[in-house]
Amino acid sequence: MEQKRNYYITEKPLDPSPLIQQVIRPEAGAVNTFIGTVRELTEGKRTLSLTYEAYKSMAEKKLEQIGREIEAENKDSRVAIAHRIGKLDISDIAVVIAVSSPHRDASYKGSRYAIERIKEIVPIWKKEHWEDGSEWIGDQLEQTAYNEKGPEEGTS
Amino acid sequence: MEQKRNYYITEKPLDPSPLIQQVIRPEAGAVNTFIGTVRELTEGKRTLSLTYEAYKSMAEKKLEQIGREIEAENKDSRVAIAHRIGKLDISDIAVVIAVSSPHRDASYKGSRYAIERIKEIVPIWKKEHWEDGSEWIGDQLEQTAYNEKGPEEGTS
Amino acid sequence: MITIYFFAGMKEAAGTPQMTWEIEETTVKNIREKVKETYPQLHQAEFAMTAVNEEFAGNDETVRTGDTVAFIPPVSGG
Amino acid sequence: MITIYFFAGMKEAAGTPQMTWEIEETTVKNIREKVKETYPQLHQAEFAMTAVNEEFAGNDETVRTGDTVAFIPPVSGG
Repeated sequence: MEQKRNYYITEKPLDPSPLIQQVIRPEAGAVNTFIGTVRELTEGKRTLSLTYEAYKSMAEKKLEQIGREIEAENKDSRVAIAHRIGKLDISDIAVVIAVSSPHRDASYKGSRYAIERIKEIVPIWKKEHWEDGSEWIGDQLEQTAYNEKGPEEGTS
Repeated sequence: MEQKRNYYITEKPLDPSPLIQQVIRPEAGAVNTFIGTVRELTEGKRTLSLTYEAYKSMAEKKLEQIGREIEAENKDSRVAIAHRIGKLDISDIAVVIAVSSPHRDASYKGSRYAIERIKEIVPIWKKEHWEDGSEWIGDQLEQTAYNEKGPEEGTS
Repeated sequence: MITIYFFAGMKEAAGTPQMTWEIEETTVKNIREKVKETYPQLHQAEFAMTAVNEEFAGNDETVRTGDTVAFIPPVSGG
Repeated sequence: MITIYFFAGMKEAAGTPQMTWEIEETTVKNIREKVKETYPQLHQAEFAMTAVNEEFAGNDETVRTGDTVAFIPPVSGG
């Protein structure tokens, strides 16, 4: 059952609740959850739908690595992350991150770290579909794309 | 149905999902959720349970005020907040905050603002029950309690 | 008549969640005095924050018959 | 045999999600060359990040038979 794992890629609709439940525990008083959904407008352009593709086995390892990094930084944090792939419609949930910790500071910090890190190291790609075409986002032809890319302005 | 409102005080167990659903919308790509749960240990002392009491009508107004403050700061944010009252056991959810916005920065900022503000202006009180007694937290007898209190180290 | 609410530790110390005062018009400051006269054990009435009709209000605020006044000890929700 | 994976835009440009190379031992650098020979349209093979056996690896990394090499164009999840 993939819902029992803390780090997974799935083609099914994502429900934040089981991920939240997996990190709630007696020692924790705070759970921060970040949910990325499919936004209709990006820089004024209307998105019809998205397709996410993943190098699934590596992506799950990298999600787990991110969780370990957060737990190494704050040993009392617990992390669960799931990312959906396949075709997503507007407002569908693409990613859910849940980080619990005894105090709220660490939960916010860990959750924020996770979403930034996902956008750096997890092999998942997004294709945007518009009325006039579609494009893989981030898949630039110029080598400089790696160095010059600013904060991702994708789904979240 | 209190689950259809964006700001409410309830005696029933809190489920984050309906609050998250209430702020998801096509314009938003990010939802940050903060969940405060009952922590077993606070400064080494074992809590058995908590009792929350609220000045319910005013508390709901103040939760809504906090939401309006966040939406005034970032007009594209949407906010939902619920707080549970009555007797809560370890790991029970005491508060759920959900803030959606087009980009993730504003969702984190709004969610953080909400929990800090709740601890300042919302008339809700917590009584901790330990093996050797119980006490209303924050309900100090000294006037200085208002001025000198640092960051609340309550459930979250 | 003005209705005065107590919560949390103040409610327990007063032994009641509320009291009433038959008066046409007064101030928050006078209500603090009235509460201290009625419940001498309620030390918090001296300094706890107050709300009139569910909005925070200071000592000089006028309170009229029909209004509700609540004592708000330091909050601890969240 | 080494298995080489393509994803997203590279997969579409190659027209296939993978290719194989019958060789005992080589380097990531040589695999880039091999891919460019096989699919000249795959400009990204020049600079895309690479992973060997699901871990990021640089051009000097040795690749042996049985290993998998993946081209990782700039990611855009989240």
